[in-house]
Amino acid sequence: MKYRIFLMGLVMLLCTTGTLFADELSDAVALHQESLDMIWLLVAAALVFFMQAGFAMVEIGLTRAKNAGNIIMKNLMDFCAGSLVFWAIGWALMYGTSVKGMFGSSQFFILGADSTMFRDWMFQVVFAATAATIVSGAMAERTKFTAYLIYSVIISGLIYPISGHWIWGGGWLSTLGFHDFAGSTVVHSVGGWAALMGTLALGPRIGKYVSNGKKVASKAILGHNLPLASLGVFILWFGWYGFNAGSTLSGTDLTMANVAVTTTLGASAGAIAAMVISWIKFGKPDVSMSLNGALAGLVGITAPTAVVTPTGAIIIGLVAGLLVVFSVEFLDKTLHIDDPVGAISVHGVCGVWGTLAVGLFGATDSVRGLFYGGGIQQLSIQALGALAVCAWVVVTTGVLFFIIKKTTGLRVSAHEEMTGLDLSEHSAESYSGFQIFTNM
Amino acid sequence: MKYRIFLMGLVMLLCTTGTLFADELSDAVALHQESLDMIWLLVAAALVFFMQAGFAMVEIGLTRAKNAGNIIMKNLMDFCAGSLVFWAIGWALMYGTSVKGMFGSSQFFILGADSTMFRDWMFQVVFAATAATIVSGAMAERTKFTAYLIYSVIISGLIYPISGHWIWGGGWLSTLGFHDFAGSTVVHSVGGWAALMGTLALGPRIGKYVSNGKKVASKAILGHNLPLASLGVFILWFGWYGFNAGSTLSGTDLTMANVAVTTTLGASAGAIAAMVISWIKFGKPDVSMSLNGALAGLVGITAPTAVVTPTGAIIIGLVAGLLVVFSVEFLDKTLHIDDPVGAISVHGVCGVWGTLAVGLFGATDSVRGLFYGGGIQQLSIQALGALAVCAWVVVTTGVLFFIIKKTTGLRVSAHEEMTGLDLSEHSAESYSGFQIFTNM
Amino acid sequence: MKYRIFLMGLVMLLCTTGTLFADELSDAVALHQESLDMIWLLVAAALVFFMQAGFAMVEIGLTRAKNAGNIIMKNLMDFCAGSLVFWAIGWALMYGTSVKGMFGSSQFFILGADSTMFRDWMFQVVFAATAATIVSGAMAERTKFTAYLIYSVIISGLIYPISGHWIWGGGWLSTLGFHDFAGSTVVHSVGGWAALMGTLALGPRIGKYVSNGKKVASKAILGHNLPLASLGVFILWFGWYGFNAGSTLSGTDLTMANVAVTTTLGASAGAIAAMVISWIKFGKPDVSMSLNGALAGLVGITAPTAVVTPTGAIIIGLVAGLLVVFSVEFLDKTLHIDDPVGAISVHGVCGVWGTLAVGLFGATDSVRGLFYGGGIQQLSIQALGALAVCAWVVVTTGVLFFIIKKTTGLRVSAHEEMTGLDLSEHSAESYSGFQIFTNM
Amino acid sequence: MKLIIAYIQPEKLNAVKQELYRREIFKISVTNAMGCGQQKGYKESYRGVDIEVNLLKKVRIEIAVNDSFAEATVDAILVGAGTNTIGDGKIFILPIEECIRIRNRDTGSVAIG
Amino acid sequence: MKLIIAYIQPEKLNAVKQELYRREIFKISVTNAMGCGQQKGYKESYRGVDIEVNLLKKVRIEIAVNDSFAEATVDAILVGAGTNTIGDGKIFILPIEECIRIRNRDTGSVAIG
Amino acid sequence: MKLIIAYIQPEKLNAVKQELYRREIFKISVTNAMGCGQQKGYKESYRGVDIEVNLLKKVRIEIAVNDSFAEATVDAILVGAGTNTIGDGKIFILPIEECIRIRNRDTGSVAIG
Ligand SMILES: Nc1ncnc2c1ncn2[C@@H]1O[C@H](COP(=O)(O)OP(=O)(O)O)[C@@H](O)[C@H]1O
Ligand SMILES: Nc1ncnc2c1ncn2[C@@H]1O[C@H](COP(=O)(O)OP(=O)(O)O)[C@@H](O)[C@H]1O
Ligand SMILES: Nc1ncnc2c1ncn2[C@@H]1O[C@H](COP(=O)(O)OP(=O)(O)O)[C@@H](O)[C@H]1O
Repeated sequence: MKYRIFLMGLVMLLCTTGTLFADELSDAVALHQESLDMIWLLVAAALVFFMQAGFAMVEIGLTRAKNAGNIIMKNLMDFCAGSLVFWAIGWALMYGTSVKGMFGSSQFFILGADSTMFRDWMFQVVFAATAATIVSGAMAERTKFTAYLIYSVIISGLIYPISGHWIWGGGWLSTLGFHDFAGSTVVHSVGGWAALMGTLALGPRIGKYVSNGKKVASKAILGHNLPLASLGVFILWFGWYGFNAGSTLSGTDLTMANVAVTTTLGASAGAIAAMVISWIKFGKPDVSMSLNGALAGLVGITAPTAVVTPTGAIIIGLVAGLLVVFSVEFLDKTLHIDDPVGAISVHGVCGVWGTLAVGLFGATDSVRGLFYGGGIQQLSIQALGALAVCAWVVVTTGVLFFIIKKTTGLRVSAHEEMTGLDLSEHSAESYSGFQIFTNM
Repeated sequence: MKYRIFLMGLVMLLCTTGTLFADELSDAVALHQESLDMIWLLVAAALVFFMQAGFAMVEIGLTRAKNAGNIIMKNLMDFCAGSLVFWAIGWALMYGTSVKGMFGSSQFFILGADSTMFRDWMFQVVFAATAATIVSGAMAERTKFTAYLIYSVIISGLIYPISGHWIWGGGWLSTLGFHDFAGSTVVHSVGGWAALMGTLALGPRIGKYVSNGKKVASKAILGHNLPLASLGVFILWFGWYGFNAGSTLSGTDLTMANVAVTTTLGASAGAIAAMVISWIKFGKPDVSMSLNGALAGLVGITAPTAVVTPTGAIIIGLVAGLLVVFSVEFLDKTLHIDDPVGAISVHGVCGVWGTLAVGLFGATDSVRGLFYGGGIQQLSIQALGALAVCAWVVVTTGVLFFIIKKTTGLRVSAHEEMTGLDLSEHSAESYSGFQIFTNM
Repeated sequence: MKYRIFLMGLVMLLCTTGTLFADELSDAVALHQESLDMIWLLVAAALVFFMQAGFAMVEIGLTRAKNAGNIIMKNLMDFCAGSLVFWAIGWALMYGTSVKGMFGSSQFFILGADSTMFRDWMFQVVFAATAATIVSGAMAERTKFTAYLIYSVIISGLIYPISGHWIWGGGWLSTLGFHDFAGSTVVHSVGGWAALMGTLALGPRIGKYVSNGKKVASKAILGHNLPLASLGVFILWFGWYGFNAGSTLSGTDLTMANVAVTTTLGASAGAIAAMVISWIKFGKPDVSMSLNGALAGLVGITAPTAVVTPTGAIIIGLVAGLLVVFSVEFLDKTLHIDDPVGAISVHGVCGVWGTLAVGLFGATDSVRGLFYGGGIQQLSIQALGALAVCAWVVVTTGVLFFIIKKTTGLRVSAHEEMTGLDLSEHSAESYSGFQIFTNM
Repeated sequence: MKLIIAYIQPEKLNAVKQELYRREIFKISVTNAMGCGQQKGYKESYRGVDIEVNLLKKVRIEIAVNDSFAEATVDAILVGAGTNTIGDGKIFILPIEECIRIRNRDTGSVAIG
Repeated sequence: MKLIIAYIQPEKLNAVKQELYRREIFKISVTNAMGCGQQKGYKESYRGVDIEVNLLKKVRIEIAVNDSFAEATVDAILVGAGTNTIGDGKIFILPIEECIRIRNRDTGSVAIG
Repeated sequence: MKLIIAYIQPEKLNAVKQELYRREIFKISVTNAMGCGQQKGYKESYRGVDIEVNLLKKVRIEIAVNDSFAEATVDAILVGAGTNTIGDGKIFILPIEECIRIRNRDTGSVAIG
């Protein structure tokens, strides 16, 4: 009996300490899981935040010196105002309890957030700001600063979160199986189409299109600081590793390596394609086009990044680089739409391309594209999503810019534009002391 | 008996393999804990290191072209010299065995460091360098380079570590319950007050204050490169995610998400407040003030970042943005203290504000502020800490600058100042070939 | 019997649940191990990618305004083309199955890659691009763009991977015990020697060496944008934390802290040494030399970073800073080799120095240098490796540049050089509107 | 021969060039200048401090012409740069004693065009 | 009418402007220039290589005045820019044959002021 | 006294300076200019859109000399800047009525050198 009790005791002890020990251990392991997600998402969020600097530098570099300070203010303020409004309502509309798959409706002011929700808000707010900041480039050098503040708040707080809800917030498009890994549509197309509507509402910069009797000639208005523009592109590319790889949303989803590789190859292919095409078409490898090509490749690979092979990524990038050159030319020379930095082509056109590319090059079990034996099923869903978001943005921003135009006004006066927005909107000079020819 | 032995054996085996297995597992889990801390702190340290670039760009951008090279040298060298002196004595004074809570006294040359201590030194050295680099901005465009080297070494090696010991090194203020999460006081106030003393010792730049008979008029001396200044602010903001969120000092402290969110909202609110106030006061939204506002919000949220709610963070940021505009104006127009980049206002004034804000908006169990039902207990400790550090820095740097003035000299000659420090101190030109009006 | 069965059952149960539980747990722990490696390497890879921006800014800043756009194109395209070629063959030659320790021979197009291989490719591609981009700086302001594209593809795709295989791919040097932790030889020397051969093949820029009768005088051709150059150095330093600390290749190798510390101290010491020497030699602390000094320190510490003490790191950095000043002077004034940014001295000379320093300052059990009681064993292996790689690169790039010279041509015409490569190679202007004196 | 110096608003340079082309005057030199005239300047403000900017950006044109072309040149500038507003600028006419084309050392009237 | 051209040290521009204002001369044009005179330049060094900088930064002033104002203008420049040191600069006086105000096509003495 | 104004190719500035030194003419002022002459400009393209650049970068030289030095100065410029190609530039000679050295108020021929 003694012996039995001893045996039982031994087994008991074993169980208890084992369990105790295992409990501690499994608690630690669970915490590590959360920590890995946390670290990964926060680092990624910081990288995506840094893309604001990239956008600012690209836009400054590709426009004229007399508007640089205004561009700084726009890029700073769309993030600042955008983050407050995304805190107040944007997050709630995007990720709150879904109302029929159309928009979220809870968690305003992210009330009651725990560390997980704080983490997710942090990662999402930097995406929301990106969508708003894209518009800035296309409307550069002639938009009223107050008008800019108004529409950028509305894009970050209303327009972006609602279509975002459809795709990432559990809304109707996600239910259909629409796949947009890191936001070719959610972020870039939204920005691109808003940029298109804004540019249409604004009209071209003075001196951009000159009519010699019957023919309208498109004139080049040179960017004033290519080194800054290139720095901006490098910063954007750098940040894109957070943008895409961070969109695994988990620190233990090892496909993040896949994502990083396809992102790298897509961007590289985009830059090369744009350079080659510009070389063929214009006789010389164009600097700013090649920079745009890298961005085009990045935007294109953003949606399919997690579901394509390296080869797929390269093809997607090449097409994006090609598209961006033709699109920039078509918008400028044929449609006479004046987009100083090429935002509509880079983010709108290549955003759609990336979205469709999922349906063409998807190579995983769950997302299989046309070229990988998946039929046109996925492709049609992708097309539907791209279209729906396009329609949503075109209509809402159309109304938005119309109202702004009729109320506060959207565009500065011709004199203010000629003087430059730095002086007219901020009574500042960006390069005090430098001798700059301002006759253009 | 056989049976018993068999049973015993079985249990034994179970124990042994279980333990063995558990040992391996728990070793792995322990290593992961260390690795998470390690990765988090090293990434954060790299981000904080990058803030050196931010400080350099802000200071370059907000001063004149003729001094840009000198500013580069100062910002490079305060880190380089600072890191060597922080290796030799700074770390020891800050984190060595405490002598009556006043200063540390061991681990000079971080002798015998293991990977944990290497990690912590790495994270701390970038903070020490930040404190020193703040001073550079306020004293820009007129300080002798040798004098700069001397005082920046002494700040990183002596002054910063000792007050740092009080708060972060287990010294007397930490014993009292003083809370400064990421360094509003430890880093920013120290930099800010040293900047104030330096500016007082130096006097204003030539041409900054012009006396027309009896009234002294304050003249604007324009910064020459706002795009670089804005890039600097974006870099600083980016690095601040390492500065604040890294200050959890642990990769598994999930409050890092909370920190990232309040940091974002505080900075945004600061920029908005500064823009709005400058708009109201000066008629136009001022670019460089808005940039300062973002930094003010960041400095303000640095101490309370981990213990406040998002709403608290926004209020703290708004007040910081407001404070920075009024403070810059007050220093310039009333006190005639010439601080080219606004370092005293951003880091000194808003550093104190952030420190006090802990006592007002603290919303956790351990740190509860006045507005969250915590009485004035915490607030008084915060005030005491802010005051003590201010007194320490004012006295020590006061003596330091006095000695420098009497020995090597603190300021370049009027002719050197007019020529610019690039030529006079480094016989270099920063923008060779560019036509720059240098008559100011 | 009942009792026995009960006991057996109990033990069984214990075994099963324990095992089950342990299985889940150990799976989780294994995943965490992989995730830590993954996160660490991807973050490090992103940081190293960002060094491309650093190289671009340094090279732009230290050359003339009329070539800035060309430099942008080179730095963008060497990464883009390099990443495609490293995908196609570079990786395979470097890390594929070794053919007698000379080169790899499998995994072309990284076919069949899993997440681990994707991760490793990502981390390695950014290193390959670094080697290529180094050459760009030394050959700046006079190289044909097409020639540049050709040779940078061949360096990234062939020359770099093969010598890389010897050291990091399991090749003959690694078998001998050659230690190059993060690439002083693998990356920097390769870049540096290729730069030397390129510069020799090209000849100096027009106006660099002027012959007054019999004596050849070396003329300074000033860089046009020191602020950008300094930004580049800060970016490089920032990225170097990924370059060196990431080279632990594991997120749980805690020596990464050691690496970060020695990297910091080495760089700091390098900058200080270069500043002091330039001060002594030229009478003033030279800005661009001090910047070079920081880079020299970084290159020097790259090989030994994981095996030296902080004190060792400081000495290595000091010597590197000293070497870079003397080397720049010697190349320029004695050999009349025109290296606009000092790439040969920084990467070639200090790369060799860093490689040898392993054999002098190595302080671990496995790598013990001369000064730490290890005899000359390690030192000789290091010397052999440095020599072998030098020979390999000098011969292959020598042939390469010779062929390019005879076919497409390596250098632009004198007229194109005087006009500037921006106009002649890209018909673009980098600073449109700015008044720039271009008579040099 | 005359040297015609004109200060005009920077944004009028293109218009002036076009008017000159119409009158078949193809030679012109341009520099960046800062001017102070009846146009009173404006107030910038930087960090809350007012800056009185009374040196405004102008473009300085120099055209050397034979006497017979002087009137047409002046006319082209007047048409191209004139907007009837303060700040339009000024034209000064100076005598030239000699003109030499560096390329072929032509001198006088033949060199100027 | 005279065209008064002066090269002065950049940092003296404000002083010269003030002296001109005092004498009620409000019109002035300024350009950036590089000059080489008795002031011998200085040595910069860049990466250890000496650069002999003998083109120093100067400011070039142009003031067109009626003959009666010429003396006052020269005096203002002398007072504003003179420091008795090498490098102070030079004043050149050239004849103007005609002056036209673009805005209203006024000519001659009335246009110059 | 004469004011010699020359527009030359930017890259010829050093050569011109050397030729001037040889002839012991040490005083010279230089400005950045844009010129339009027989050299027809070139086509840049930016983002696929052609830009006709017909204002080319030139350097503008001003040298004030005593009458006896005028020929040597012109000769120096011709030798230093001449390459027999279009775009070489022009020299204009204007009369100077007075010259004053700011430093010591010297006037006339003695001031110019
Ligand atoms: N007397 C003068 N001397 C030199 N420059 C002058 C003179 N008068 C005018 N200018 C130049 O012409 C520019 C335009 O003159 P302003 O008086 O503003 O024009 P307007 O007479 O059409 O109002 C000035 O900014 C200045 O550069
Ligand atoms: N003969 C001249 N021709 C053209 N510019 C001159 C002449 N003499 C002087 N200058 C200009 O005036 C500036 C000052 O001349 P400098 O001889 O240095 O002054 P100072 O005679 O007071 O010593 C020179 O840098 C140059 O720009
Ligand atoms: N009549 C003129 N008036 C003003 N500037 C002129 C005139 N002719 C030539 N220039 C200046 O001289 C430069 C060279 O003139 P250009 O006709 O190209 O030289 P070349 O006669 O040697 O071919 C022009 O770019 C312009 O700046």
